[in-house]
Amino acid sequence: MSNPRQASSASQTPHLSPAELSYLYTSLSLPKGPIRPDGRSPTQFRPLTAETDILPGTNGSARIGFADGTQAIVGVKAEVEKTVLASDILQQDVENDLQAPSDRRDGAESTPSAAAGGHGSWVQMSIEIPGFRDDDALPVFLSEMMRESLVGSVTDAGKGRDTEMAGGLKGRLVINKRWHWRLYIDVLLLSQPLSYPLPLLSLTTHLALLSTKLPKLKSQGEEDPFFDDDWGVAEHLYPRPSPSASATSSQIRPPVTLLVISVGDNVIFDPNREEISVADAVLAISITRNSEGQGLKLLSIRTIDPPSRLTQPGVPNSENLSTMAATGNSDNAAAANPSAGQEEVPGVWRPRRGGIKRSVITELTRTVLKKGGVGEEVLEGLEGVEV
Amino acid sequence: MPLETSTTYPLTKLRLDGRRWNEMRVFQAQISTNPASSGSSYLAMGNTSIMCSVHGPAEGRRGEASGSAGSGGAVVDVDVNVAGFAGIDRKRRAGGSDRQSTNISTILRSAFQSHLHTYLYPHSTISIHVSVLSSDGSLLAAAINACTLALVDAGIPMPGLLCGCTAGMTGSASTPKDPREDELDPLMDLSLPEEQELPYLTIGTTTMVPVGQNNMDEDEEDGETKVAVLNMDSKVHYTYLDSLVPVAIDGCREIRELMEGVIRGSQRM
Amino acid sequence: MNDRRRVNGPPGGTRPPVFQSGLQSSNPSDRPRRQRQPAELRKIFLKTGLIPSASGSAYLEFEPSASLAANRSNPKSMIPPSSALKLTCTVHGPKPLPRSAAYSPNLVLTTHVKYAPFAARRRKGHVRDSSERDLGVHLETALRGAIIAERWPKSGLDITITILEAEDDRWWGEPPDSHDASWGIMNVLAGCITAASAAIADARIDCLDLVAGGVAAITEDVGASHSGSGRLMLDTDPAEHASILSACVVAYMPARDEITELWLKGDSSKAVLDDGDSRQGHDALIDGAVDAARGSYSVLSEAVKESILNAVAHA
Amino acid sequence: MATSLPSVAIPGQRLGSVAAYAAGPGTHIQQANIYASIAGPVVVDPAPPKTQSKSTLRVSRVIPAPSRGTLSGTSQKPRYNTLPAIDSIVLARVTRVQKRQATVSILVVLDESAANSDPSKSASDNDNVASILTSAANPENHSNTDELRFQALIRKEDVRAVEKDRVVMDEMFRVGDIVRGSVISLGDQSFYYLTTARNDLGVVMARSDAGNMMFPASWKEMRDPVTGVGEPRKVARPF
Repeated sequence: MSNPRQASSASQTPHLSPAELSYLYTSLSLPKGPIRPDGRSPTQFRPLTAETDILPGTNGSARIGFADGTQAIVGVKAEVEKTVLASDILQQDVENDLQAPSDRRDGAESTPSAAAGGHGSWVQMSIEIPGFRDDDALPVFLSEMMRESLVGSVTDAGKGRDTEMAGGLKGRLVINKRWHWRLYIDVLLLSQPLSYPLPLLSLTTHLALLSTKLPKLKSQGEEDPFFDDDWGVAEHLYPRPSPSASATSSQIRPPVTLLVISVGDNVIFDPNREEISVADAVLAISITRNSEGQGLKLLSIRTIDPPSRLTQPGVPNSENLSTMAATGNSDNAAAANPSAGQEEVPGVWRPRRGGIKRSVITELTRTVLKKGGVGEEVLEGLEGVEV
Repeated sequence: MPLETSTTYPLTKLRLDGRRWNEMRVFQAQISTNPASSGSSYLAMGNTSIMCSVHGPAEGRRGEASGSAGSGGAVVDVDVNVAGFAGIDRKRRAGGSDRQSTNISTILRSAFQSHLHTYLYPHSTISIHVSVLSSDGSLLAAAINACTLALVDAGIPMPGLLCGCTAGMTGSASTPKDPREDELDPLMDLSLPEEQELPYLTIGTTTMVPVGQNNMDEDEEDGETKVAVLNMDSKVHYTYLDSLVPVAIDGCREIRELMEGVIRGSQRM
Repeated sequence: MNDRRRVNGPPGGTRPPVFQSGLQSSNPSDRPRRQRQPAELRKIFLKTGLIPSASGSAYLEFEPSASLAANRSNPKSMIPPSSALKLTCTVHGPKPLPRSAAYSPNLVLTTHVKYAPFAARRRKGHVRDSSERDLGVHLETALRGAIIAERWPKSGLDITITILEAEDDRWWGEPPDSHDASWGIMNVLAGCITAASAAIADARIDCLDLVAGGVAAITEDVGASHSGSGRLMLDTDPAEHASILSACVVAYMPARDEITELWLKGDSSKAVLDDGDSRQGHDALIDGAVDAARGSYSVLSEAVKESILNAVAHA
Repeated sequence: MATSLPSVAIPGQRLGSVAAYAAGPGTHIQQANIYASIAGPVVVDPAPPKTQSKSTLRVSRVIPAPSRGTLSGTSQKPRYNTLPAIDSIVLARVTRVQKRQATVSILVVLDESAANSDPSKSASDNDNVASILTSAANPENHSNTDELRFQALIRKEDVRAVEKDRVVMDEMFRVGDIVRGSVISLGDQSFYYLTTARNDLGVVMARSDAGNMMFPASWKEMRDPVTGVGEPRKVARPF
């Protein structure tokens, strides 16, 4: 199994020789556009099959499989839970005494408490990857990354439109002041990941959440909640646009997280395992549709440690120990420490060092966010999936 | 008060989900579901659904290979993972596996270790990964069936299909069976509420595929059936075993026919 | 996950009781306000080489915000003043990898970030929780880009950070659970990065450059008349801002002008920039975080230089 | 040229261009410039005369000792571990002797620069070598810190240069001996490989069965000064 020490890196250290890495890097960093090993264009995604609502025992579920056989299944379960405030009694006083410190943007909400706004901890995410423990760095990092954009996507401009989604996912989970839904998102990867599993998991989670239904509430106001037994009238967690609404008003959808790498001056989307192993920089960018319907909104960016930093360096001929056995002692010391001695030699693989230039980050996000860019393409593709 | 089989069955002669005593739930199965593995299957018995993938026979890890060098055959490695969303309530656990999945994987490992022709693959490992997506009773039986299908898909030789089924009694069956007025019926293929209420057992049987001169001899088939797995965690008076075991074996036979249909119907055959 | 090996304290918060009389005096105007300029950073105390048993170590402390310092010396309400980051970092190694580990041509970095149980308002357990593990991964990413790992084959480096006092996520006078976004963790990460870089330099591990952490955020003013008035602030103390829309941490290497770690979250689209500034919100935010990192770099480089000069003088 | 050099450098500080200097340890090259990669004093090693090479710029890992003689500061000076590299001379303690190999754990990597230059100003980071060795050779002191030290192997064929096939490991090393060896390979995941196949390499310190520190008697024998009993060893030539 994989070495847990290196598991936090973008995936396991690739088993490619320095020569292979160098070849791959050169072809991916060609100035006229990269040549990818599988012939895709830089922004093209791998083909996948998707289905939703596959598990009757869950509130929502989805399965996505890549052609290479990596499959992910996401099941969403919701439980009703009592809203526990850190101090219930104090809460009352605070509400009376403080004239609602205007720390909420919309003045309509008078009580700035979890009871109204929802709490990020109500969404729990756990990722199971074969060969990893639950608390290994990779699953923890992945779930924090996806959860962060899920709870963070507050579509505040709910003016006149879906008021139900006004507080984002968090707000949707509020039943009343004392009760809320708790959402468990369990992600199951069916085989060891062949590439960094982030896009797969994110897309699957997206579809599962879209298909998630909550039973229809029959109680009103601050009553203890009870629900309609008829699953047929259950409501979607992410409400569907009513047929009467104009076609332009698109449905509010969960965010997606895209994986972008930069190699040389090129920007490459949805890298496979080999491509990510020569990346200069790896970014995970979470986006969602802007609440105004058009355009995209950036939710979060995270750098991911590129596995290229852990690769084995190639040795240029000029420094090959076996060809200079006759030379003196001090030269050998320099050769054993080649990074001090030489500038990068073309065609010889060096583990990537250093970070990302700011211009590269700008370019990466621009490619995702621009009109007609990759982000829109992905979201449109997902909207094509029948849920 | 929740409905219970032990109270409603004597009145209606129907189970809670409307089945008769010897009726199985809807059986659905598919093989070659995951191209990344050597063999894979998806199996649903009612609301119990399982995905299973097989890797290997492949070179075992260094430590294991040396340990099993004496046996000279392949090592079967089973890993059972019950998804958090599989049950009615979401299962929370602190990493790793729980008692139920460890138990199932132990039974599966010993069953398939002796069932497969492991001697054909010395110093290698056959690893089976079982993911329980939805659990609604007869989990062990369904896991046996899913593993068999995935192993067939992986092309690993075995003497016959290993099929599992559960059987239970419609009451607690704690007193000796009274042959004159016996109001308890055996049940085939239990669902989760029934499992929680009633005593039940799980049986896995295998039937040698007739070869040679017996090939055409249809009647001989039953004579070749062997019980490979028998697991029972609940308490029942021994006199009722007589009625439980045949029902479970009947279920296994039924499932075997269904599974043969699945294998024949798949495109790879 | 429960820690069963130790006798644990109460699971809830460890806040002292707040009495009615104390509460009455607290009104929203007591909320601490930022008295620094938007681009002005808090002072940082950083010293290396304090832990003799480690091969490298550093201690870092943020100056408490001015308003809070005043509040502390002359308390007007019972609401506890906000905290300021204090953390220690130790570096152990390079040392041999454990026998079970595979051959590595590079230095294998392991990062542990742990809150002391008393570091935050809410007691932290002894077992690392997911946010601590998450911080560890962020820190590892930030440092691995700076370290010249191929000079240390077959060896491992353990970086352990203990957070003695964590940054608050919000003003403590606000009703509990009013915010749940953990903005304080981003300041903590920036501090971790700066301190770890100093400790690595102290341990004489080859680095491309010192790497400094910086935070910038887009905040909305208290009582903003109209929405869409997000202002870019550097080194935000979450207690001083009623509403933080988005925040960003970077790990930045000034000599190469490169970012090794970037973590941005929240809605950065509402940033109001100067006229003629055509950058998008998130770009401005990243640039702001880089400026903040430049500021902490000046402290970092002085601290490293000072420790060297001290060593030379005492040798 | 030398005036532009700072006296101490911090990582990421530009020191000079590759046109003027060659990059030594503690530096790295970025876009034709030499940058410091560790914090420490900047040292220029002049090029050997009558060669074409440039002087080498390096950042020292160690603080230079002041004018010789003052021992006050040295004892508390921190030690910075240097990794064993190929050809570096190490001192190691024998932890296990098998038929084909001896396992040792590396205590000290001797600084090459110090070894080559005149010993009076041995400003190596290992100047408390003596104390390390005496404590290590002390049987009570065999702590379980071996996990924290680099492990190495001396294979049977690497013990001595002559009569390799007649080597009996038990007559070469005993557990607890201190051996001076030279690294021949970084080895595999767990072990470095050492050789003692030179006159100046081999056992430098050992205790006899009686527990007394022995002195070298010949290239293959050490003797107990109290009992007078000799024990076979692959002995390093004393300086």
